Amino acid sequence: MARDRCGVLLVGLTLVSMIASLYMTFLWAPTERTMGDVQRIFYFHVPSAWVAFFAFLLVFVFSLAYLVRRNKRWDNISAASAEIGVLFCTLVLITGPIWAKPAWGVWWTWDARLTLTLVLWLIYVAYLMLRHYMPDPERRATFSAVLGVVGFIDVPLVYFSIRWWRTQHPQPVMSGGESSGLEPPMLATLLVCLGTFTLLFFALLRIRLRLQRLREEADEIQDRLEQTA
Amino acid sequence: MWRAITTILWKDLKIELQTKEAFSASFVFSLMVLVIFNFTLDLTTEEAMKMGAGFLWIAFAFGGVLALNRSFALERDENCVQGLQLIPVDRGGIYLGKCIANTISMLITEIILLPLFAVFFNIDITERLPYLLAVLVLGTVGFSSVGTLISAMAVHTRMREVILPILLLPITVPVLIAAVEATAYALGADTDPSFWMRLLVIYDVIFVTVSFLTFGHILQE
Amino acid sequence: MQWLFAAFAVVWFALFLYLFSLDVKLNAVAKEIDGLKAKLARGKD
Amino acid sequence: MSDKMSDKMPADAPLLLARDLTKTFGRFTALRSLSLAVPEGEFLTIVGRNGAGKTTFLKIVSSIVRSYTGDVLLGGRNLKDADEDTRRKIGFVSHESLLYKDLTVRDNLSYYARMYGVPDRDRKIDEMIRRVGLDAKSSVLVSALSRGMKQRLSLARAFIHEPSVLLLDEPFTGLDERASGILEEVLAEFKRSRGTVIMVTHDIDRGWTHADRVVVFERGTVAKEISARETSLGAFKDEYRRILGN
Repeated sequence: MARDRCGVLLVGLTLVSMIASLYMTFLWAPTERTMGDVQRIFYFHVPSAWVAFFAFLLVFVFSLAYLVRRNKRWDNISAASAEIGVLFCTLVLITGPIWAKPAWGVWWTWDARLTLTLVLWLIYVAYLMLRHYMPDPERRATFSAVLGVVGFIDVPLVYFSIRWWRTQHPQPVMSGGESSGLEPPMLATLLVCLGTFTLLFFALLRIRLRLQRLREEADEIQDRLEQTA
Repeated sequence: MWRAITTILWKDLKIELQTKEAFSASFVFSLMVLVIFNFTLDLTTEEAMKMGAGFLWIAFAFGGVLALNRSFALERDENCVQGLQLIPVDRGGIYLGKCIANTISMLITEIILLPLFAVFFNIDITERLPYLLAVLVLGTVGFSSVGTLISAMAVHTRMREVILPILLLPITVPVLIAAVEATAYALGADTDPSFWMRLLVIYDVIFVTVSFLTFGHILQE
Repeated sequence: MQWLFAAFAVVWFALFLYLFSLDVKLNAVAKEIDGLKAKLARGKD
Repeated sequence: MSDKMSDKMPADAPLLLARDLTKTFGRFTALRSLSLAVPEGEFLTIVGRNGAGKTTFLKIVSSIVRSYTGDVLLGGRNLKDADEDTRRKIGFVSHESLLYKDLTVRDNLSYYARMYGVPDRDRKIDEMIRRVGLDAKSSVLVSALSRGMKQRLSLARAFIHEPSVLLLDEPFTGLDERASGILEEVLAEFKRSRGTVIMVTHDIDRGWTHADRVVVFERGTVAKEISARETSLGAFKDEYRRILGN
């Protein structure tokens, strides 16, 4: 019962802060001078990126926990978190070009952050594929935990290599970088949106975990059925 | 531990000498990649100088994937993986033996491929040869360190030939970037490779260590 | 402005799609559980 | 260190002690808090239908499977943190040969002998090759051997490090007459030298021949223990049929 109330509270809070974020993003925040309204994409592009990174961090933490403790719950959380992380990572990769095209005239630039996001997307899509193609649940948990650890340790290395690579292969400099000259109301809007997306992440995670719990329950009943038969 | 490393190494190299499967597959495939690059891009020597490092590492990476797939496929026949699980040695040692064997087998392919590359694209590889060889070794160690670990996972999946490159290539992005940049310097480009060499060393150390520590989990049932 | 709304629509669409797919799966599993429970109850008689 | 451990052990402590073993594969429970003690020198046969947990039990005892709940003590040492010397005591034969088909007969044995740290390796390998009658084939690739020869070589592989506990998983499956003969011979000799054997088999007659005790596994636990010395094979078969029947 307490669990249910907690869930309702989480969803309610998410909805309220969603409305607040929508208001702030579209009506309250001032229009950026050089880019115009398009800059408002920023308010859900950046929080999506934050949620994706946060989700992959959780995958790493719970993968480590699984390797040490071998508790199936940790594996479930890793799986759910990776899936939602990939969802938000995809959103970053879609909203990025939609922003880049009107603002800079190109769909894609191999800038460090965008490229890192793309590589991360590839790593965690591969993670989900590994899970999908592993028939044995126990091996699946162990292997994906190892990959969750290896993949995350790779992140800073990918980042530094891409950043250094960018400095050696200069492309036309994009005017108005993502965080240049952020006015206080803009910052406030961004912070509220970050909060909203984080809440949204946890709400989705709860639903995803409930799905897994029900799945296990179904398997358990099936097991009992087979035993009595 | 030492015993496990040397015995695995001895066994894998002996099998490779007998069958030459990893070598022939990866060598022919890498060669094909180089030839196809030449056809599809039709480069002048100058352009080839600029992009040669990239071609070379694409060829190495694709060939390496084939060699790595083979590495645990041969443990799968007759359930030899169970033999690995039974033997009373440190499993990190088994990893290191496998990793060294894969590195050696990839390096042999690469070193034979190198002069062919020089001939095909009219590139002088002798100018900074020791440097080039150092890059080759560091890059290959990085590639096979994660590759050996993932190859051990991939044999237990459905679609195992496909899953290895899909898992491995994104994770080795830093190695590939660093190796290409450092190789470009070795082929005569006018850049500073010290950052890339450092990155390669760091990557190698991190991933050999992480794989060494986690391989026991992969091998157990 | 239309760029902004395009991006906005994509985010909502993706979110709905994901929630919808979760909902479908949840319903399917719930149904499966009900079916299995009924079977179990029948088996015990 | 190991001397101290054995000092602490009471004299009649079993060589192998499994306590409360539980192992699940996803939704399938292979072992349900199974406990079993095997004294030194005993020949134990485990029978039971498919999926009763027999093979899983052997895999845990041979430390192939390492994630389970419960404990296995071998000579007083917990297998979960067993050192190499403890694990070296175990020999394992299954119907899979665990041989590399692209290595020669001799190299296969040499590989396992090195891994187990067998002293005086070359002499030991020669002896094993002679024992299983493959002298003429020692530098032939395993892929060129017949199935029966492969089985014989697999026996040599399992015995190369002179184990004191022998685990057999359906060892007679697919063996030709000569290989079965050699296996019977080896088992009889192993028993005489007070080696401990745990054999999993479907073949009740063969399993009965050497057994001191027969254990029936059913749904992951021990359903029945029977002393082979106090019961006749016929009586056991009736009992077994009754257990499988319900």
